[in-house]
Amino acid sequence: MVKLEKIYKEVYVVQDFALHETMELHELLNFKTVCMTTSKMIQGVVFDQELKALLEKDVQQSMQSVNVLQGLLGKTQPH
Amino acid sequence: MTYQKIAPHETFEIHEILTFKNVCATKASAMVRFVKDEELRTLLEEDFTTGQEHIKELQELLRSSQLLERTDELTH
Amino acid sequence: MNYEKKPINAIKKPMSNDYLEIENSDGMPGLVDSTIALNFLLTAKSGIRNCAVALTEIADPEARTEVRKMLNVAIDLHAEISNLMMKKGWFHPYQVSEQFKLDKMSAQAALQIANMQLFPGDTSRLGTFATPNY
Amino acid sequence: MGFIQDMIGMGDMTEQVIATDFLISAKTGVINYAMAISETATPEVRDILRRQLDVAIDTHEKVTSYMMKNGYYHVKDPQEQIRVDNQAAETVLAIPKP
Repeated sequence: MVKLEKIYKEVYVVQDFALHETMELHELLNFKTVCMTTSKMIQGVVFDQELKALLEKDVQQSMQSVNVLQGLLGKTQPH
Repeated sequence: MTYQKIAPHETFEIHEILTFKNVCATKASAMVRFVKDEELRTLLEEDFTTGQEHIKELQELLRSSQLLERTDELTH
Repeated sequence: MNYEKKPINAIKKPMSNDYLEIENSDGMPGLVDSTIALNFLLTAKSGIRNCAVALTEIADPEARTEVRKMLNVAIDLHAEISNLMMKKGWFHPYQVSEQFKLDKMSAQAALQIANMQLFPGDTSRLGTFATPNY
Repeated sequence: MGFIQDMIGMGDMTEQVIATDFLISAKTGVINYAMAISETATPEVRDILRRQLDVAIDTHEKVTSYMMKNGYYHVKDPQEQIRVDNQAAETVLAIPKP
């Protein structure tokens, strides 16, 4: 048991974040990535130009979010 | 576009939140009597006060629900 | 550009595969756009929920600030999409009966589209991409 | 009131139980608000809920840092967290059947 906890600590306790925080950030990153891709691709299908503009806005915002999340995740380096 | 009346589904959501807030405020007022720690006490009291304000706002919203009127029109 | 959401002509007759005929594609733009907008709205909803859930699990101040910003952006986006959908007549939160009618119609159209043979049997497109190793 | 009286007998645990309950409520509150906002269409409703969501997030933040400061909540030390959890569980298991 002690050994297991030791391994857990060595492997999973990352520099700045706890493991579950890193997992939440990954969850968000995946979500944003999929949203960004979908919003970009679907722009080729829509007819309404207002809707298209809104989709592009989402792409731009998602790009920012993805960059931020990548930056935050970059802080976490497993030993 | 301005609507004075809030939509049916919004009414349900606000009802949920109001119920939750009621329980929270009641619990906070009951619990705070057993807390010795000053900081936790302040936190709970703060939560209770803002909670009551929020409850008033939510009540106000519920009063403007569409569902209080033309119920017959909504079902079909 | 403002158009009503109405059924595509081609799918009034069940299993018609003449959807490429111009006269049959009447109503197509409204149906396509409203479906995409709905998908977009559902995504925005999940975005708000995902950010909120993440926020309750994160303690790191820097990450919290960023996720909180994302949450606010997500709420604004949701507001914009729902406003656009209400303006275009694709979303009727205040007239439930209207909304139900629309939902039923969309579901019917979607079912019929799902029944069509839209794509060729083989979609591997081998040879059309620079992927010699496949 | 019996339950509360029993809790008072638990000494230091009382504060921990109340704080933990507060944390869970704060968490649930944030998620509830987010759910409700994701269903709104009326601008006034959105504004009001959004302001209340901000307060809920602040409360959650305060309770989290309070709990971390007092050693009830260990984000970066799972070993210690497991120990605290076990201790709390033992206390609960020791409560006689009402």
